[in-house]
Amino acid sequence: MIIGERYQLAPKTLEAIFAALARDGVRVLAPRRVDQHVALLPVKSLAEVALDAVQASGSAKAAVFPPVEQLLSFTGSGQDLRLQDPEPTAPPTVVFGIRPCEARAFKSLQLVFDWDSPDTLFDAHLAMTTVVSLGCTQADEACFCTSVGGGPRDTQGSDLLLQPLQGGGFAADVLTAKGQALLGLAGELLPLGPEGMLEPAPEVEPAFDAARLPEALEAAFDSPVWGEESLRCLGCGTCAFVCPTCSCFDIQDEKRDGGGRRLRCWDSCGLHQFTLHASGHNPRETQGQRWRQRVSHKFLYFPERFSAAACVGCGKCARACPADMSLKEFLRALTRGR
Amino acid sequence: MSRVGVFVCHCGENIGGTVDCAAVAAAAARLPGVVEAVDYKYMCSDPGQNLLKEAVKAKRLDGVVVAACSPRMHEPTFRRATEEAGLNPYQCEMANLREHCSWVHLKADSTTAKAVDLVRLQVEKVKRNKPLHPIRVPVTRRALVLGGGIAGIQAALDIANAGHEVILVEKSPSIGGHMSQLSETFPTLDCSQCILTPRMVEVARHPKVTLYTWSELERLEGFVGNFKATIRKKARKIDESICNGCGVCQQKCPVKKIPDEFNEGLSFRKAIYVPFPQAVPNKPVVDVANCTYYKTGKCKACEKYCDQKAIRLDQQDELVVHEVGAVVLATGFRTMPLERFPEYGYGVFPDVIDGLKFERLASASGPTGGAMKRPSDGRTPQTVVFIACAGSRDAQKGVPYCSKICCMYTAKHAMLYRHKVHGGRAVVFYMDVRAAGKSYDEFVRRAVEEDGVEYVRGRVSRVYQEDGKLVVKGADTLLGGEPVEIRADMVVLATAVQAHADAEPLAQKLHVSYDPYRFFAEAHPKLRPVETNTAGIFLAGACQAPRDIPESVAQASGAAVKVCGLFSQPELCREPVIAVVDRQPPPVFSHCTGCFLCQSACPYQAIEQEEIRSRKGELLKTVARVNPGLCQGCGTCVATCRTKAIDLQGYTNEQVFAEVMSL
Amino acid sequence: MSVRESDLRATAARLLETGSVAVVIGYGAGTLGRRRPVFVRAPAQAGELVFDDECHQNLATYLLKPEIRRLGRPAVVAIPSVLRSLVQLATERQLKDGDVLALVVGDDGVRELADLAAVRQHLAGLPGSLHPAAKTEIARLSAMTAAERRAFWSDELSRCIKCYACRAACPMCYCERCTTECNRPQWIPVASHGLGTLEYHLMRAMHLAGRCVECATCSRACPAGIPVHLLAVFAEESVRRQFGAEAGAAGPAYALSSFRPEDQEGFIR
Amino acid sequence: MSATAPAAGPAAASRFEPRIVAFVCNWCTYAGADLTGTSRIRYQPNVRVIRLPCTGRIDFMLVMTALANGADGVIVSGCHPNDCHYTSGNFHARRRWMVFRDLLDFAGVDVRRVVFSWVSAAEGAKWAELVDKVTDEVRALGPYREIHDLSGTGVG
Repeated sequence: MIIGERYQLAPKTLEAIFAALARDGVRVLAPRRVDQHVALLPVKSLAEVALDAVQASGSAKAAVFPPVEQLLSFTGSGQDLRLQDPEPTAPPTVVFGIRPCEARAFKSLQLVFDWDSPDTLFDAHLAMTTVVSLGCTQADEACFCTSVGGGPRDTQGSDLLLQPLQGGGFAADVLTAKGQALLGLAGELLPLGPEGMLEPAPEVEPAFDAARLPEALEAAFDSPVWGEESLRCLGCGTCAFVCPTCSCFDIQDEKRDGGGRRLRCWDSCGLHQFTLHASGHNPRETQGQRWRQRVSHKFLYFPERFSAAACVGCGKCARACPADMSLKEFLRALTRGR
Repeated sequence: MSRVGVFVCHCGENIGGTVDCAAVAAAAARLPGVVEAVDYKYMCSDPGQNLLKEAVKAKRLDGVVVAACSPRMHEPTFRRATEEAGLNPYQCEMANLREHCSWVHLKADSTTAKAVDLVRLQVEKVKRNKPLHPIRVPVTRRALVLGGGIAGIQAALDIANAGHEVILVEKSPSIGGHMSQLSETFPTLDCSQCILTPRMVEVARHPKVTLYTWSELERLEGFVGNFKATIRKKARKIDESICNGCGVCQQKCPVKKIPDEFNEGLSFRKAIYVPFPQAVPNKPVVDVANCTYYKTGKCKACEKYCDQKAIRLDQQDELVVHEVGAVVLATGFRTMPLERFPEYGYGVFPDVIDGLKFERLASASGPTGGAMKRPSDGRTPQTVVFIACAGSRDAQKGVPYCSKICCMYTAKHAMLYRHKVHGGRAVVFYMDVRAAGKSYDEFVRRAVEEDGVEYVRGRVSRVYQEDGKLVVKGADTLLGGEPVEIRADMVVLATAVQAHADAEPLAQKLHVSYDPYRFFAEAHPKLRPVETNTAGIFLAGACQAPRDIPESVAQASGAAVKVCGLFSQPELCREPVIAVVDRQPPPVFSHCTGCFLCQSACPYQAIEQEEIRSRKGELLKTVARVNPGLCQGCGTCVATCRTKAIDLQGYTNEQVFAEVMSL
Repeated sequence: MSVRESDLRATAARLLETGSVAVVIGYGAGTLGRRRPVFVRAPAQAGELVFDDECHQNLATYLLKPEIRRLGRPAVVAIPSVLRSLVQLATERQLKDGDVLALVVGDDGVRELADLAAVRQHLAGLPGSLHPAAKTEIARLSAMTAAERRAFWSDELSRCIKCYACRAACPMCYCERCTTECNRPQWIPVASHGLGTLEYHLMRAMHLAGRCVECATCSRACPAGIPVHLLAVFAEESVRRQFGAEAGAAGPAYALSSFRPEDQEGFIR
Repeated sequence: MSATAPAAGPAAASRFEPRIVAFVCNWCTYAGADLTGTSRIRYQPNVRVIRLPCTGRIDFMLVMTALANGADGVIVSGCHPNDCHYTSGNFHARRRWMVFRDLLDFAGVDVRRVVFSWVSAAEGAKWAELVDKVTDEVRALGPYREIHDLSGTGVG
């Protein structure tokens, strides 16, 4: 199969691919239903995958940037202390059925982890991960991919893009060698002929003009709107934890008699402790300041450094927020100059 | 990095015989933070202690672990040694290699391994020890004695004679208590008044004693050594400083028919009165409830005839405040009201009386001048029945406990009666005779053998009236429950001893615990009988349990000694193992959220509120504070605190956590 | 717009008009068909208030937030769990009696509860337990073997990322410094690994025992859909079962800093 | 846990030796354990005693910490009801354990490994029996891997 080509993928064939992956002991993360809730979890077969969900909660970034990751370990104590680097052996992983918006986030993460010295652990994970995104046939109120340069059929960050065909099966766009290899597990496939009609993609109305954001944010720095809009914010870390692009972490040392280890753990700028100083002073004392930091980081500071927004418009933050904070709604209002 | 020294004691063969002490020391030497680890035959010996002291100096140790016997044995020894070496004594901990290891395990690697663990545990702890300093709280050398009965008087005198000021508070118009009502006292039959009155006068005249009669404790704040007592002086309606106790007011008072409390209602008193002739102070008090003036606004006879012009009918209650360092509770007892015993006919038949009434009848200063005349018609009773345990040892209708004094005073009553009415018949119904005490049993024997008192072992089922006689129906259990019926002229009930009705509110006012019968509870039933669980508050007399006079007096002196002991140092010095609530720099101030859920967990009411205010004085935060004077260091509050804002010095979260993690 | 809603809006407008409160904390329309907290500070704004069966979040949580306190005296739209929160928060001295005006929306209109006495009286008329669904689920789990329960929880908690939304949404988790943030010692590992999550959730449930108002707002807030409320509700139930109904949240005394000498257990040797 | 694992003689070298951590109060159980020593009553060496002033001081998190840190069993022991040196610390502790034990069980933690007891200063023999019994029971249950390994799960 050739990179850049579109192939026909019957459900049976896809199941065969899952079987092959299971056989090779490849970790497959996909949207899976738990009670009424769809989360990104390990799956063994296609049947387990919730293909109908708009978005799974939880972030695919966990595949390359685990919530808890060991950076080093040590044994002994006092004079005879020995450090050990972990071997960067990441498990072969397929992230299956995430939406194109979320797939784009892997690029944004790479920008952070590799901008100065490459993060060997992150890179090892990324190298071992194949991203199979699933083109959208539906969108909800929280979606705003089109406002941040994405779309229901965007290919950026994906190795393979699947799109549902009318009358079943998928169209599979091979985007990278990794995608090629994955599809190869199914043996030879037929290119998709003209008869293969894609399910229509949803209309995702642009909610705001991203180009206007940096300027609008600069202007709004001292505006009361931050405090106003974050009154209902509970100050939990959910938005950052479910965000596919958020990459803040906290370093924790866990010591035990006879040794210990150093861990990298997800962190969130929404939490009061995020900037709390040992003295008790907190430069971001109020939730408004934290909300401002979150938004400005994504649409002002990050673009300044990497000339790309740290947001893919997936809307996971809004869906997960216990107080219904909506980035989309806020940015729409902001750019409409309020 | 800490500089800990570990000293492993062989305790001769006691530890060395089972544990490889050298190996333990060697293992300890490898522990991070340990700069010195040695083993020695006897660490507690002088050379052993010197070894420790030298090492502290030479190796500049900041922590010491002595691996030897139980800390309950030698912790003071080694902490002293540590202190003498110039280190804070609380930088020394002990690993218990003897009681907890060598004495309970066989000689084996596993035993030595355990010893190493125990040492590591203490090393991890001591690394986190902080220098602690004994808690010093000032002591106000002034005592408050509540209750002016014989116990209170005795305690007050003992304390005052030791040179300390005493505030003596009595709620009735005169001190003296129940003892002043008694005729003669067992087992010597000497006159109660004769032995009590001098004491009453002595205490009232004592330069160190401030006496407040007709007064009650309003509230008590503070803690051991530092109480603040507010006393309500009820309005006597006279100016005590002017009144000379001439008694004219009493003569002139028109209100005559008020039952006399002192004589147990056997006589009457006026609306302005002195409770009894030997009262101290000998100053009258106006009975506002019965005084014509307060009912009608007219009369003022007393005021008119008082040539001292001492009457103050508009006088109001007054609150006085005293700082005191200790409190003695001597509030005494009451006898059980007998309404619940209709079968005895008390209150129905005037000639069924209780023990105290009999005391007044027998008393030379009583309404009959000591002549044995029964209440109903003043005739001399020819047959008198005494019923013991009226309410005592009766779980159903009375109290389950023994009132202790009844057996003795019943014997005394029967005797006194026989002395006064030679031909008379005295019958005592009893369950057992409990006459444990110096020359007590002899006394009862005398009643039976010399004074011919008849003792019938059995309970009385019922007392009723029949042609002018009181028929007492009972059974003689010694004769196989054979029914006994005695036609008496008077019946005397030995009513149960009870705590005062207001004992409970008082206990709560003072934060002292009390038993199910509302007697105040001692700190330990055997070893701390005159202390309460509230530091600085002591017990004397029948407010703790039924007591007779010698016991009350002994206990009062005991309480007095405790008070004097407390007053013997300029300040109280206590172990610094107490809880503290953290304080942080602004803007945090304290991690305490001020929920005060810890407050009810504290057995000592040691947790107070502290308001943290800005320089401008505006309230920033209300947080908990542990009163170092009250805290005893149990740490219950620490485990209750969700934010870990409270910690226990000597057993801090960091220390204990480190101990667990070391294993 | 339902009658209840119009009454609520009218009441809110009046209260703000007369200045008897500075803000009305209530529910408004949110995204994805959800309700969101709104903070109405002007009579004209009262139209934002909605009230229906979708209003689940325990709004009492907001009463202690400094940002909200600065707004002035609040009225709060009070579902039963909010009322219980008010009582418990007052017991824990986080609110003073009369600080908050509770608005109970019913078909008979809006009842204004100005003080704790009124709140208690109203609560007395309500069923004691607020979360029957949780009870049945607890019963189901209790019927399992310990091993099965362990499996259940390790599966559920494996999704916990320690975002602390459960804590943030909980009206009783108001501590400025949670045990999880204590690092001297580090009682609970910060990491969201198996130990860090189990210890965190056990600690939280234990700290809610005798304080939990059973609103289940914690599990509704969970982005991973973990039924964390079951632990807290279980602990609360355990307190009531063993120490009597009055020992529970909104009762007279905190069950874990009081005792009865005759407390009965069957496991101490 | 410490590097040196106990082993009761070469014969039982292979036998699993549980780690038992005991949290005891200073006035009753610690003194009771001292009495066991002075009475020379033998018991198994698997227990490590942590001394606290009162059972009221024992934070429930300490029990979790002990298990997580490698203990296979935990003993919590203090004064009998009404004997508490601080009058009511053990009563408060008892309530805490009544709820905590319940909760542990509900969360699927093996409560057979967490033993509560009252051992007075006079019950030296009882302490020995208790330690032996708990040691045998926990030995039968085996190492508490489920909890010991928890900090490994979920680490990428």
